[in-house]
Amino acid sequence: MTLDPVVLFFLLGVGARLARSDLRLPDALYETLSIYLLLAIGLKGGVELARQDLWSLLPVAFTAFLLSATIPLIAFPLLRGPVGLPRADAASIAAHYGSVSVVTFAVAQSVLARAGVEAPPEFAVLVAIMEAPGIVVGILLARGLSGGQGPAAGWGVLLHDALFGKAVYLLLGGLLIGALVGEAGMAPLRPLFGDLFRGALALFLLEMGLVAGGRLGDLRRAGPRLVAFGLLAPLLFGAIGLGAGLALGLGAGGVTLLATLAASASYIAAPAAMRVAVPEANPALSIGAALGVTFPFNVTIGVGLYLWLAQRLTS
Amino acid sequence: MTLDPVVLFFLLGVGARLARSDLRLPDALYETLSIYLLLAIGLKGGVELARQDLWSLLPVAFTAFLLSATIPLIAFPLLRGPVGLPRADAASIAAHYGSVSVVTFAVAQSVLARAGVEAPPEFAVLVAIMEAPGIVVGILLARGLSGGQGPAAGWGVLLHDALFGKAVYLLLGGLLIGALVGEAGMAPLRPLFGDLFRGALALFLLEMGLVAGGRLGDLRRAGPRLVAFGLLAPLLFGAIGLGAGLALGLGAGGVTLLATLAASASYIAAPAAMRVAVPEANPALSIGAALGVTFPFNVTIGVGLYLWLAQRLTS
Amino acid sequence: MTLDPVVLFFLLGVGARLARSDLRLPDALYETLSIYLLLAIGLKGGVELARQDLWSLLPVAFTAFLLSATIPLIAFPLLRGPVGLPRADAASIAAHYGSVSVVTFAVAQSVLARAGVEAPPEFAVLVAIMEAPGIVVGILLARGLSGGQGPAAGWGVLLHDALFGKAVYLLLGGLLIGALVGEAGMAPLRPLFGDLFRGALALFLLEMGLVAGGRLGDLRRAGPRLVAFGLLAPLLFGAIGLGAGLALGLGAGGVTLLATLAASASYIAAPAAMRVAVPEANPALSIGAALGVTFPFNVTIGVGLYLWLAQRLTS
Amino acid sequence: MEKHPRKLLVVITEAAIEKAVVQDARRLGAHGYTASAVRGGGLQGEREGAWEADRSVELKIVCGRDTAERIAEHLLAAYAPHYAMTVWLADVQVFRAEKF
Amino acid sequence: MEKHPRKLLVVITEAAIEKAVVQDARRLGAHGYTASAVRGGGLQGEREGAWEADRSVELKIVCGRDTAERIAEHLLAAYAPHYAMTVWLADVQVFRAEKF
Amino acid sequence: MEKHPRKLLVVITEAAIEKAVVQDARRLGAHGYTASAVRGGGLQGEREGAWEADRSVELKIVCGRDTAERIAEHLLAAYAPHYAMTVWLADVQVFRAEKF
Ligand SMILES: Nc1ncnc2c1ncn2[C@@H]1O[C@H](COP(=O)(O)O)[C@@H](O)[C@H]1O
Ligand SMILES: Nc1ncnc2c1ncn2[C@@H]1O[C@H](COP(=O)(O)O)[C@@H](O)[C@H]1O
Ligand SMILES: Nc1ncnc2c1ncn2[C@@H]1O[C@H](COP(=O)(O)O)[C@@H](O)[C@H]1O
Ligand code: NA
Ligand code: NA
Ligand code: NA
Repeated sequence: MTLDPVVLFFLLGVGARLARSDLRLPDALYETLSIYLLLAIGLKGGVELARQDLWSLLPVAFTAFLLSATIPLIAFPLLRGPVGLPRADAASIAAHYGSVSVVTFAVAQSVLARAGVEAPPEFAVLVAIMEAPGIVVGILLARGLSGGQGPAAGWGVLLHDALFGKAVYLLLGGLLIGALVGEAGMAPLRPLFGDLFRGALALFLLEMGLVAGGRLGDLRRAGPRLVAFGLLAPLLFGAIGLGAGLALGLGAGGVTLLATLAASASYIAAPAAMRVAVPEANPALSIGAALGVTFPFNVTIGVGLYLWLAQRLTS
Repeated sequence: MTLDPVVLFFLLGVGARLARSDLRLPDALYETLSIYLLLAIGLKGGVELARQDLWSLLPVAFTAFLLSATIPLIAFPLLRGPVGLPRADAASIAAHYGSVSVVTFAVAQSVLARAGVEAPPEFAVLVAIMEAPGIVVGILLARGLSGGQGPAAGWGVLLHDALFGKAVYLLLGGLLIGALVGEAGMAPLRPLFGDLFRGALALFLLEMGLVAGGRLGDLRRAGPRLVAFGLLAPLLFGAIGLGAGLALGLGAGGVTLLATLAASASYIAAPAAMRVAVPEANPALSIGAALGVTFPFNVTIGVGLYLWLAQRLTS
Repeated sequence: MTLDPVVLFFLLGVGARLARSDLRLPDALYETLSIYLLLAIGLKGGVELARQDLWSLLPVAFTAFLLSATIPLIAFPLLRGPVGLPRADAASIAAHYGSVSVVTFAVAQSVLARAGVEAPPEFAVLVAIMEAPGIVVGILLARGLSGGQGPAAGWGVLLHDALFGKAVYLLLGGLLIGALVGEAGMAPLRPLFGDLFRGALALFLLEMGLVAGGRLGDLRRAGPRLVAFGLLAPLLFGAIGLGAGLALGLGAGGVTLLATLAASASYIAAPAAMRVAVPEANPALSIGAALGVTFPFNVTIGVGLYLWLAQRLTS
Repeated sequence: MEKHPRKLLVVITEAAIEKAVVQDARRLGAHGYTASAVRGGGLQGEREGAWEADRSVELKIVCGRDTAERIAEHLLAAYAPHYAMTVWLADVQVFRAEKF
Repeated sequence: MEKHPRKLLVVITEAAIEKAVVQDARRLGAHGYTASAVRGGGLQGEREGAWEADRSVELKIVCGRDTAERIAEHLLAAYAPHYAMTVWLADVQVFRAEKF
Repeated sequence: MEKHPRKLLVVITEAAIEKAVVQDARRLGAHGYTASAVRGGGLQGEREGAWEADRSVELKIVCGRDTAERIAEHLLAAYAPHYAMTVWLADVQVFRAEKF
C-alpha cells in the first residue's frame, strides 16, 4: 500500500525544515485551515448524527470521556518515574495525551476512506468530548496534590476556555448546523466543506510538518527517554482505545477511530490551556513529544496499524 | 422551512461573541472572502448581462438609482425627529441605508436558489449602481445645509473612492469579465467562482456574525430608539423596493432582490466613506444599527419575508 | 478568439492601480496562491512523469538547462551595449531572463487547454530545472570579471537557496508526491489541486496585475530602451526556445511551453537571489522590465503567438 | 560614527485616515514614515481590527524637532477631535543627519 | 502646544497571556494599550509565530512613571519566571496630559 | 526595582536581508531581537509589502550602548549603500540587567 498523499505532505513539510528551506505558510492560512477542518468535520458528523438514535451513541461517548480522563493517570507515573520529569512537566504532558488531536482524527478518516472501510462520521462528536477531560485531569495532577491551590488562572476561566475555545466551539457548532440542516440542506455547502476536505487536510499537514520539523531541536534537548515515551504512548493508549472499541462492539472503522483518538495527543487546545494553567511546565517538552514524535508516528504508521489490528480483530 | 445553513453560520458567529469564545477569523480571510464574493457575484451577473438586451434593464437600473438616492431623504427626518439624533449622525446613518449590502444580496440569491425561485443574476449590476447615490445624498444632508461647505475630504476624492473603491471596482470588473468571456469562457473558473460560492458565503457570514456580535455593546449605548429604527427601516424601505419591483413588472425573484437591496444597509463602503466625509458622526451608531440590527434582521427574517410577499403579489 | 478570462484578471489588476483604486489583496492570499500554484503544477506534472520513460525526457531537460544558462549570455551584452546599463544592473536583469516565471508557464498551460492543444504536464519539471542556471550565470556575469570575488552572500548560501528556496522545493515536492501516488492516489486531492486551478490562477493574476501596475512608475524612470528590451527579449528568447523545441521534435504543446519558458522572466526567485548576491544592482530596473513589460506582454500576446507559430511549424 | 538628535513621532490612529495623515506629514516636512497594523484600546473603546472600520495603524516618523511638533500639532487639531488617535514623541539618535 | 513627560512601557511576551497582561495593566492604571504581532528570539529560543503556542505579541502602554513601574514590576514578578517576556521603559512626551 | 540604562536599536530594512542582519547582530553581541512586518516610504520610494521583493521588516534590539553602536555602524556600512534601510537609537531602561 502506498502512503496516503496527505502523509507525504507532512513529510514534505518536515523535509523543508531539515533542508533549511525558507518555505513558510502564512499564519492566516494555518488559522483558516484549522477553522475549516473543524467545521468540515463537524458538519459531516452532524448530518450523520441527526440520522442516529442518540441514545445508541451514549456508551461510546461515555467511554470516550473515560478514556480521556484516564489516560493522563496512566501517563503521569510513567513520565514521573521512567522518564524522570518534574511534577509540572509530567502533568502537562499527561494532559496533552489525555486530550486529542483533531488532525490525527482527520487523517484516520482519510486512511479509512482510502481503504474503503466505513468510518462513522458522527464520531466527530467524540473529538469534542475528549478534548477537555484530559486537560482537567492534567491540571489536577499538577496542582491538586502540591498544596491544593487551583490552576494559576482559576477553574472558571479554564472550564470556559475548554468549552468555548475555538476548537470545541467550531466542532460543536458544525455538528449542530449539520444536524439541523441535514443531508439536503448541506448540499450547497458540499463543494467547499466536502469535496475540498482531503486537499485542505494535505495543505494543513504540510504546515504541521513545518511546525513539527521546527521542534526537532526541542527533542534533542528533551532526551531519549521522552522520545521513547512519545513512541510508546500511542501504542499503549491506542491499544486501550482499541480494546474499548472492541468491547463496545464497534465495527473496524469505529474501532480505528477510537484507537486513534486515544493514541493521539493534543497540540492545539492542551498547549494553550497548560500554558495558562501550569505556567511552570516547559512547553518545549510537551510540544516536542506530542508534535515532534507522537503526531508523526500516528500519521505515518500508527493509524495504519490501528486499522490493520481493528480489521483483524473485528472480523 | 428550515433555516438556510448560511444563516446558521451567522448565528454561530454571534453566539461565539456572546459566549466570549476566542474564535476569530484571520483578517486576511475576511478580506479574501469579500474580494471573492464581489468577483463571484459580478462574474455570474456579467455572463447573464451579456445575454440580455441592455435597454430592457434600463428601467430597473434607473429605479434602483432613484431608490438609493431617495431612501436617505426618508431616513434622515426619522432619525432627526423620532430617534432624536444630531444632524451629522442622522445623515451618516441615512447614507448607510441608502447604500446597499452586497452580502445581504448574496444571501437573498441563496434563499431564492433554495426556494427554487429564479433570481436574475444580472441584478448584480444594481448593487454597483446603488452603492454610491445614497452616500452622496447622506453627505449632502450632513453638509449642504450646515453652511454649504463640502465634505471634509473634498467631493473629488469621495466620488473617486465611490467609483474605484474596491467593492464597486471588483463588482464592475467581474461583470465586465463575465460579459466578455460568456458562459463557455467562464467554465474553467466555475469550480472556484461558482461551486464554492455558497460555502464561502457561509464562512463570510460566520465572520459577519463575529463582527455583529462584537457591536452589540454599541447598541446598548445607542438606545432603544435606534434599535427600533434598525428593525423598522428594512420593513419600510423593503416595502418601497417591493412596490417598485411590482410596478416594474418584475418576477418574484427580481422583486425580492430589489426589495432586499432597498432594505439592506451598507457596512463596507458607507462606513469608510462617512468616516472620511463626515468625521463628526459617531461610527458606533451607524454600524451598530446597520450591522447589529438591520443585517441580522434581513438575513434571518427579512429576505424570507420579502420573498413570501413577492410570491403572493406577483402570482 | 476572445481573451482567456485569466488574462482579463491581470488587466483588472493593472486597471485598479491606474485608477488609483484602494483594491489590495492580502499578503497571505498572495503567498497562499503562490504555494498552491507551485504544488498544483508539481502534482499534475508528477502524475504524468511517473507514466513516462524518464530517459526520453533527458534531451528536453538538458536543452532547458542550456537555454536557461545561455539566455543571460545573450541578454547581458544587449543590456550593456544598446540599453546602456552598468555591469551590475545588466547582469542582474540578464539573470531574471535566464530564469523562468512559473505563472507564465501556468498561463501557457491554460491557453493550451482552451485551445484544445495537448500540453505535456510533465514539463513542470522544466520550470524547476530552469530556475537556477540563469541566476548563477547572472551572478558570474556581475562578479566573475569584476575582480573575481564571489557573490556578496557566498556561493554556498546561494546554491542552497536556489535548490531549497520555496519555489523549487514546492515544485519538486509536488512532482515527487504526484509521481509516488499516481493518478488514483491523487483523486481525492483533485477537487482542490485540479478543479480550482484555473480560478486560483485568475486570482493570482489579479494580484500580479496590481503589482505590475504599481511598478509602472519604475518603468518611466528606467527609460524607453529598457522597455524596448522588455518587449523584444521575449520575442528573441521565445524564438530560441521555439527553435529548440522544434529541433527536439516536440509537439505543438511542448514547443509552446518551451518557448514560453525561454521567453519568460523570473520575478520571484531571481529578484530575491540577485538582491542578496548583487546588492549594487537596482531592483527597480530588473523588476520593472520583467514584471512591468515582459510578463504582461507574454500573458496577453506572447503565449498566444508562440502557440500560433508552434502550430504552424509542427504541422 | 557621529550621532544626531532627532524626534520620533508615533501616531496610532484609524486605518481609514492613514493616507491623509501620511500626506499631511510629508507636506509638513517628513522625509519618510513606517506603518504597521496594530490593535488596541483607549478612550474610544477597543479596536480589534477584525474588519475595515475597526482597523488601526501605527505610524512612525523620524524627523527634526520642529517638524515633529508641527506634524503632531496639526494631526491633533485636524483629526483627534473625531478619530481614535494617540500621539507621542520620543528622543532618538540617528547617524545619517541628512536623511531625516 | 505644551508637552508632558510620560513613560512608554514595552512588553514583548507570549500571545497566550496577552489578555491577562492587558487586564493587569488596566487594573494597575493604564488608560490604553496598543498591541501588534511580532516574532523574535531571546533567552528562551526563537519564537517564529508559525502556530498558536509560538506566537508573540508586543504591547505598548503610555502612562505616568509610577504606573509604568508598577505594571512592569508586577508583570516581571507574575509572568517572567515562566513565560518568554521582555520589558523595557522609555521616556516619551505627550500632548494631552489627561489622556495618559 | 532597579533600572539599568540600555540602548534600543531600531532597524527598518528589506525583508530579503532580515536573516543576515539578525545573524550579524547576534555575532556583534545582541542577546535577542524582535521583528515585525512593516510598510513605509523613504528615500528609495514606497515599499508597500505587496509581494516578496517589496516587503520590509522592523527589527528592535535592546543591548548595551557599545554593542548598539557597533551593530548600527556595521549595518550602515554593510547594507545601507545598497538596501532600503533606516536606523536609529533610543535610550531605554531595563530591569534585568543580565538579560541585555
Ligand atoms: N495609553 C495608551 N498607550 C498606548 N496606546 C494607546 C493608549 N491609549 C490609546 N492607545 C492607542 O490609540 C488608539 C486610539 O486611542 P483612543 O483615541 O484613546 O481610543 C487605541 O486603540 C490604542 O491602540
Ligand atoms: N535583547 C532583546 N531585544 C529585543 N527584543 C528581545 C530581546 N530579547 C528578547 N526579546 C524579545 O522578547 C521575546 C522573549 O524573550 P526571552 O524571554 O528572552 O526569550 C523574544 O522572543 C524577543 O521577541
Ligand atoms: N523618516 C523616517 N521615519 C520613519 N521611517 C522611515 C523614515 N525614512 C525611512 N523610513 C523607513 O525606512 C524604510 C527605508 O527607508 P529608505 O532607505 O529611506 O527608503 C522606508 O521604507 C520606511 O519604512
Ligand atoms: Na489521546
Ligand atoms: Na438600502
Ligand atoms: Na527565461
